[in-house]
Amino acid sequence: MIDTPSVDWLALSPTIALLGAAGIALLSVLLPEWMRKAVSAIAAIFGFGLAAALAGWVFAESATPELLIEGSMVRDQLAAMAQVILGVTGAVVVLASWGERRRDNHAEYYALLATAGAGMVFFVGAENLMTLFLGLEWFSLCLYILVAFDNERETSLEAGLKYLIVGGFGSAVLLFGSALVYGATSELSFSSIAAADPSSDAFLFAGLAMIVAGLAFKISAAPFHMWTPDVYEGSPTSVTAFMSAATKAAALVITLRVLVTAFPEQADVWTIAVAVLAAISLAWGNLGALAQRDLKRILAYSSISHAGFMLMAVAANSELGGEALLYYLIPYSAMSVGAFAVVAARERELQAPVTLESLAGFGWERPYHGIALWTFMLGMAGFPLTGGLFGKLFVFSAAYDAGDWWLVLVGVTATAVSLGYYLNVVRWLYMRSGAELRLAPAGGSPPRDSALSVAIGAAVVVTVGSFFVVQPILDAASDAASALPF
Amino acid sequence: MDGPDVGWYLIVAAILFGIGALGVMMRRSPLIVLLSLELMLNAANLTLIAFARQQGDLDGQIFALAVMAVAAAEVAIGLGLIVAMARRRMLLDVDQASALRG
Amino acid sequence: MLTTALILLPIAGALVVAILPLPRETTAGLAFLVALMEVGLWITAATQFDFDDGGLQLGTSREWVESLGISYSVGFYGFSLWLAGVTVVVFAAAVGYAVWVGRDRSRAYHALMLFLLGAVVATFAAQDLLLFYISFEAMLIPLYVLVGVWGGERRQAATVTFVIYTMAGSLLMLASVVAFGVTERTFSLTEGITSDNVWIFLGFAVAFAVKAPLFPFHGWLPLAYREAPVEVAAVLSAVVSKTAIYGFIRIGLPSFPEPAADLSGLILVLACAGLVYGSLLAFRAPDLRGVIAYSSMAQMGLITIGVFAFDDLGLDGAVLLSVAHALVSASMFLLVGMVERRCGTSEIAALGGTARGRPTLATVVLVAGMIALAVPGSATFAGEFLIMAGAYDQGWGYSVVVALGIVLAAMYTLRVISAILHVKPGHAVRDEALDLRAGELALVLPLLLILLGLSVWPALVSESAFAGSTIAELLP
Amino acid sequence: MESVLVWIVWFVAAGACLGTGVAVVSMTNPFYSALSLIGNLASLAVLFLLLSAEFLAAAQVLVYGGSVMVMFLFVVAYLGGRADAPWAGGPRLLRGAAVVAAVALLVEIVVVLGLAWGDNLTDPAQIEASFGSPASIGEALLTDHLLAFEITSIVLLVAAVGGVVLGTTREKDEEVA
Amino acid sequence: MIVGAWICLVAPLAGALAITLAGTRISRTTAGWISTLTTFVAFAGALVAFVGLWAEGHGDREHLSTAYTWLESGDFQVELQILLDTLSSTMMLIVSGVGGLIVWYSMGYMEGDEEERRYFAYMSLFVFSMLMLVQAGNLLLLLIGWGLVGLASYLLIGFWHSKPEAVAAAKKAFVMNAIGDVTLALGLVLLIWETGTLEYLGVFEQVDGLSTTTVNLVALGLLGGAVAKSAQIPLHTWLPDAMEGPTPVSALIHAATMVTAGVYLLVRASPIFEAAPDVQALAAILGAITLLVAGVIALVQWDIKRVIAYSTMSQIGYMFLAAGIGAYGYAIFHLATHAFFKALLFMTAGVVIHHLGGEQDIRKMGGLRPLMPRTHLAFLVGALSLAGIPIFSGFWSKDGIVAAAFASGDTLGYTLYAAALTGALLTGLYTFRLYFAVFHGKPSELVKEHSHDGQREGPLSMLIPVGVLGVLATIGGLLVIPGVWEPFLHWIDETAEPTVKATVGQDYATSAIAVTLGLIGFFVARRASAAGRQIVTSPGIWRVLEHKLYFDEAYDALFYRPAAAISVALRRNVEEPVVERSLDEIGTGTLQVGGEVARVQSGLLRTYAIAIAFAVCVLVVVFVAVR
Repeated sequence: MIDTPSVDWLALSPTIALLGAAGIALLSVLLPEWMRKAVSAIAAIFGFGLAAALAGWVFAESATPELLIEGSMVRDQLAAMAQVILGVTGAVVVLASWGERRRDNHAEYYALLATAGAGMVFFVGAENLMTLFLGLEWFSLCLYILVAFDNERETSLEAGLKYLIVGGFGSAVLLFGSALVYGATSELSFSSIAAADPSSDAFLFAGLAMIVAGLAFKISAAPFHMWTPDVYEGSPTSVTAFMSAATKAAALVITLRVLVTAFPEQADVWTIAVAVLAAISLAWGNLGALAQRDLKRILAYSSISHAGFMLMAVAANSELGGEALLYYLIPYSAMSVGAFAVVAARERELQAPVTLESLAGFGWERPYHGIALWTFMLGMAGFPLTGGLFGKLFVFSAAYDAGDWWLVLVGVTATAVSLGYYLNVVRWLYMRSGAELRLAPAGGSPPRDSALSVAIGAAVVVTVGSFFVVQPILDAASDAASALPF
Repeated sequence: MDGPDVGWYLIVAAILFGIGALGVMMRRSPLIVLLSLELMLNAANLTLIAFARQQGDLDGQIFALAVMAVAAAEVAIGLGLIVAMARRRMLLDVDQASALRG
Repeated sequence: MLTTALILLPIAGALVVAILPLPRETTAGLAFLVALMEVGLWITAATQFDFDDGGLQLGTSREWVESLGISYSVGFYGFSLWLAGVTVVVFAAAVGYAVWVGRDRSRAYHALMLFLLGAVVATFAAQDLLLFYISFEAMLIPLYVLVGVWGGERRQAATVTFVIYTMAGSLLMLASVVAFGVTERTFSLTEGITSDNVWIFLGFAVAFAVKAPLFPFHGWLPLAYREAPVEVAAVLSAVVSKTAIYGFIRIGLPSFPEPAADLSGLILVLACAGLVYGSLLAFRAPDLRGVIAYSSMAQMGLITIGVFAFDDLGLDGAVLLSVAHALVSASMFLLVGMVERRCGTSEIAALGGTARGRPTLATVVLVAGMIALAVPGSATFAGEFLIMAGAYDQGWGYSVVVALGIVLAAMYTLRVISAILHVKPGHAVRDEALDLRAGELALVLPLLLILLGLSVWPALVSESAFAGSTIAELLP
Repeated sequence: MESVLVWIVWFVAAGACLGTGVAVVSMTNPFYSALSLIGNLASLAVLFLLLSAEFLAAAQVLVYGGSVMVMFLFVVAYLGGRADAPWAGGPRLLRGAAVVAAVALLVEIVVVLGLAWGDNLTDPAQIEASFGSPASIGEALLTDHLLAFEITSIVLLVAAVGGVVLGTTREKDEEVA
Repeated sequence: MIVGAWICLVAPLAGALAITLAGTRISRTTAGWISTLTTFVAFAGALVAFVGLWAEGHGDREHLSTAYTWLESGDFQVELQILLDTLSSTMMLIVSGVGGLIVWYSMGYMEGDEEERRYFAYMSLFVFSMLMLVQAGNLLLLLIGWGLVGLASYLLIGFWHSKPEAVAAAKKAFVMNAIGDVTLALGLVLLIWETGTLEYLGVFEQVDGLSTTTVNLVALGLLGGAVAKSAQIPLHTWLPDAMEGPTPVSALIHAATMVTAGVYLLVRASPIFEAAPDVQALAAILGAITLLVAGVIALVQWDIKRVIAYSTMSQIGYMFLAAGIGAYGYAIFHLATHAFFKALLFMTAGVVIHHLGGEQDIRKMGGLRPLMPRTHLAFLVGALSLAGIPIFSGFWSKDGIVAAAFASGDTLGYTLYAAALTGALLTGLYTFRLYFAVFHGKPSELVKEHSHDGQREGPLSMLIPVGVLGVLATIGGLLVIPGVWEPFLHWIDETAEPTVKATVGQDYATSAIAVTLGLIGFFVARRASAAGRQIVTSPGIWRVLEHKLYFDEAYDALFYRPAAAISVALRRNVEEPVVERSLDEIGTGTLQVGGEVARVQSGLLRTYAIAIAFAVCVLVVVFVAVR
């Protein structure tokens, strides 16, 4: 008889919780139409919440990393912490999605969101090249659909097509790289790859290069980022929020894990490569954002630059770098989701894409949203009273500690450039009168959307809170980073 | 092993990968781009299987099997998208899908 | 505790003002009350402060990020307490002015002003590099909006230029903070850790040079000072610029003794250049604000010379002049605001004889102007004299430049005074414009009275700035 | 003797594989492209067989060549004339860049292969007869790669939902002409 | 005694503050009385101090009284302290006494001016500052007084602020004085570093230990301050312009007190100057040059006050000369008598101007003697005193200086002697040119116009001070009769021991020559006046002199215009294009790059794939190459 391996259900519990939630959401199709949206949304939010809670439990239980199911995945605090971030992000995105004006397919939407979340939650715990690829495709396929979900809107479809094709191209590269690494080491598991005596350096390095490229694609690091602005702009805004925060978080964590666990011997090569990617992302993202008028595109370019910042932490290849990355992810996810949520609010009010011009006077009309967006912009620029400051500080510290002082300077310059557009948003919010608004708001007062307000509030709380409560987060990040063999 | 060395298979796979990549980069019909993507994935599959043979290790074959499923899923979604685009009376031409830019 | 209260009171006040949906006048009044309470709190702090003790006092320290050695650590030295004192006074006057002119969007405005006050005080109290950086940066947030929303016609250009310029400087400082913290494994300033890395020092120096500003980092200055609401310009030139001086004294000298000494020549030359350059431009600036703006730049150059004289005289003079200049510059800007309200412009050519037939305005302008040009016997003179004496230690040439600066100051200040007090009435001056009202006088007069008091007894500041001779430890 | 036979089969299969690959990319009509891909898949299956991957060869033909490509052909047929798109076109620079990029990619991989040739590509491992058999694959799927197996099913489910969501028609936008 | 000195210092300040704070609540006259009375209180205080000092024994007449520490930094500290000694008590008497008379006189002169209160506040401020200057117990306090008198002078010159010339003159005076202030300050800086103190006594004790260079530099700094304050060449151009102020101001500040502060400094700091003999000689030379140049220029001036102003410069030149050769007693003596007769001259000129409704041009005057007999008499006393005619005070003080120059010997001494004697001739010439032009000859239209009124020559408040000063100018010189009775000199000698002393014979011989020259001047002037022509007849020389030897033009071309031009050039060529625009350019440049970046983002899917393919290629190549 075949001995099926024992399954560590605790480690899988966040994934399963989300899959369960997705199942319930999907099954709500069977319910009367008026209930579908509520049931599926509630299922999704509970799924994400439960996943986060379970991940917290896993975190508490996993002081030492453990390989599970024949080395397919790992249960450690790194994965658990990333899962907590992903779970909370997902829950907030569900809240932000509630007010999307969509006539039907609610059940499918939330089910896909939960499934994508499940994929990411699984992905960050991947421990071999196959689960890595499958996890990646798992949530990517969900996202392809979600991006094109507003299929009555051409831009949404266009974004979906672009994401699918370019994403497929990227996956193929990642896959080919994995194949080459497999060929060189005859191993799939990360730790075995590190331990193996590679039969061929050429394969190993070429494969590593392709894996880095494939992951950089998901992180949307330049020059693999070009899909990002288009897809972010075209997607439904809440999906964009999810992608910008969760996808990036998952991809960065797994990048760190792959590089550190599987390729420690090649560190002197990939650290430089990642540092260069970081520098290019910083330059490209910030410069590109300067020329944008559409707020979602601005945020898309900004997310590219943030990818650069976080890659700086990866490039440090140190525990400090790991801590910095994990810390950075928290305020970044909050700010990113929050900013897109505010965009969604304005978008729903105006029934039109949100450009800088359409923000004129917004800060005075809707003080709550205005202050929130202000907070997020300042946070992304690394101003104090937001976690963005500490994120940058830690990332710079890690880079400096690793000897990449030049990268710190690039980061500093990039931040200075980034002020050009972050502050520009604030400028439009407060320093232009609403009379300059070229689009008349669709209705009188905006639709009340308390779910969205809660989402924005949560994002603000995390953004500001992570400034004051640094040490606990850092302790957790430190535990998580120590799961990797630095 | 009889016949050519594994290296020759790999060369075929590499060429196939290149042809697929060229297709993605050259063709304007999304359908053909999708097919080209399949070519690339198949090239990767061939690589995996060749290595599996070389090392006498089944993992590569299992990987390839999973990739087949993924490829199928990708095609399904891609086709769904293309149909949806067609319904919206959008031109099926990737060069025309450039409303999002800048 | 008191220090923390000094920092938190205005910030709490800002929150209250922002959140409570009070009518406009009530909001403004509340903000003014908070600003006055802050003054009271400072006085309490000063009474508890032992000015003969050179060490850190009223200190509080609490771990913040233990693993990196970051802490919330605040406290005052003699000189920083004085700087904080002048800050709260100037802010009280500035907020009072805003109340007087009735700024619109009162809640937002006053919340931002109070927040700014908290940030400036925090900057002067910070005893941790990162805390210093945070408060240094936090000042920019309200300033950006204050200038951008309530400023003059070109406010948006002004505010963008200002913030990007200063941020570029402070980001370099962030890089330096990181480098320092990572190298030394702590961000604390109280542990007496020094670094001999010139590059790290340069990061700080550039940030401070932009903030001060020193030549040639003053690109933001003309626009910002011209376009900001006057009370914000007052705060900007009076106290915000002094954070750079605090930075030089508290961080530049003690933490980087060797680099500071190595680069002192460069900084002194830049400061001298700024002094002469600013004075010359002030001499021909076409508007009142331009004159005050460039004169501020000149004065900041002068103060910097004092700091980098590396001796008792220079440092004491720098602190004394910082305090005095803060008061002078705030009064001058507020007066300009009052003149602008009457004439609608600050073009000197159009303002002739504004003070004619308005004796109160004339007297106040005259007194402020005379102190501004450092007439011997004034507090500004005492500061400048000490700086001049201190600078001699670094080379007689610096003293001569200081002397030149004093002569030029006489030239440009007299030009302004003559413009307002004398000359034929300009086209913007209307006969029906009133003399200074009691309310306006009540804002400027305290500043001037403090200045006169300091003129009678400048030793109050100069001897207690670095009493107990921690100065020896500060000096390289 | 047997070896020569294998060589010949290999040559034919590899040639067909590359030929159909080129055809996929170069055909104007997506219908022919899809047919070429089926040929490609079949020739690949032959190569798989040569590499002792019997189960995969079968799966390739049945699952891939059979069901997936049939679905593809259905869609092409459904779209009819709308499926035709200009061959390539676009800016000349773009075309040139595409060719250069593809060639570069190809050359690189070949160079890497060349570099690795001496390392381990000439001396394959000895394998048992059951290598690649359905039984061995099945066992691996249920033991070492249980997780991968399960995930594959989820991925396929997602694809199904996606197809439904994207293909759903709303009342207002009806049929393609 | 010392209390008297403090009262003397504080009383005028109290007056100034009282007037300022009271504002419009008090009448103009009250303001005038407050000012006058507080000044006389100061005089009383000075008198108390003087008498107290007088009563002290020889050699004990030096008292330092400290109020509190004004400025402190490290080991360096400056106290608010006054030094009461023979020199300062003399100065206190002169300043507060003459000051009190002039302030009193102002009450009549300024009657009816709109802003009288402001005027009296400024006057009191001035008296306070001047007393601070002379009473200061250390050099920094002296510098403060120095600066404050400059301030008061600025305020008072520009008092009539509707006159653009007055405002310009005030600014000029202030800036020139500021130059002097900073050179003085630089000298002090040097002293701080070399001696660690600024207290007179402490500094003087250590002077011997300093290097020659240091002492020379310090002395130069002090001399710079003195030259500027006392309107000596080359920093003299502000004084004639300062005559735009009200006449009593000219009398008090620009004749009797402030302008002589330089002399006071030279005497006060005599130990320093003695240690730097070259600089001291320079002071004497500058004095000599100034007395000649000013005397010559005075010959061509039309403005009654300007003539007197140039004469002031010239007389201060004498004092500088005296201080420069070490005849400190005579320097201060001349300072005192000059305060009397020059104040008298200004005040009588003021009476004339007042009478003629503000006219100052002597070409429009003439024949005033019958109309204003008492004024004429007072003016004549002043003129005779100025010209050094015996009995009158100027005779005793000036001739002593000239004789001392001879006594100092060597080439320099004889040259100075010659210059001083030439100056005596010039003095006679310009003094009587003025006298004849104003009081003799035919009454002009203007005079006739104003003579119809038939009113008195002026209010009592104007005439009494004039009378008092007239008496002082007449008999004030009797305090020093060479060889007979020299109490004044002995008094001053206690503080500043002279380094040169003329013999009685030299004294009287010199007097004979000087008086002769003065009389020659008188007769030449009378003849010229009678003939209706000027003393200077060459039009070329006239033009040069009229332009005051082109000093103003030269300074304008050398300093003011270059500074203004540099300022404008900096703004046009550096500030706007480089500093301000560089940021814009960086900004636009960055934005342009951003635009390019966005352009690459063409929206074409294939571009994206190609970018990825290339990037992968590069990565692979690099990785494989460096593996």
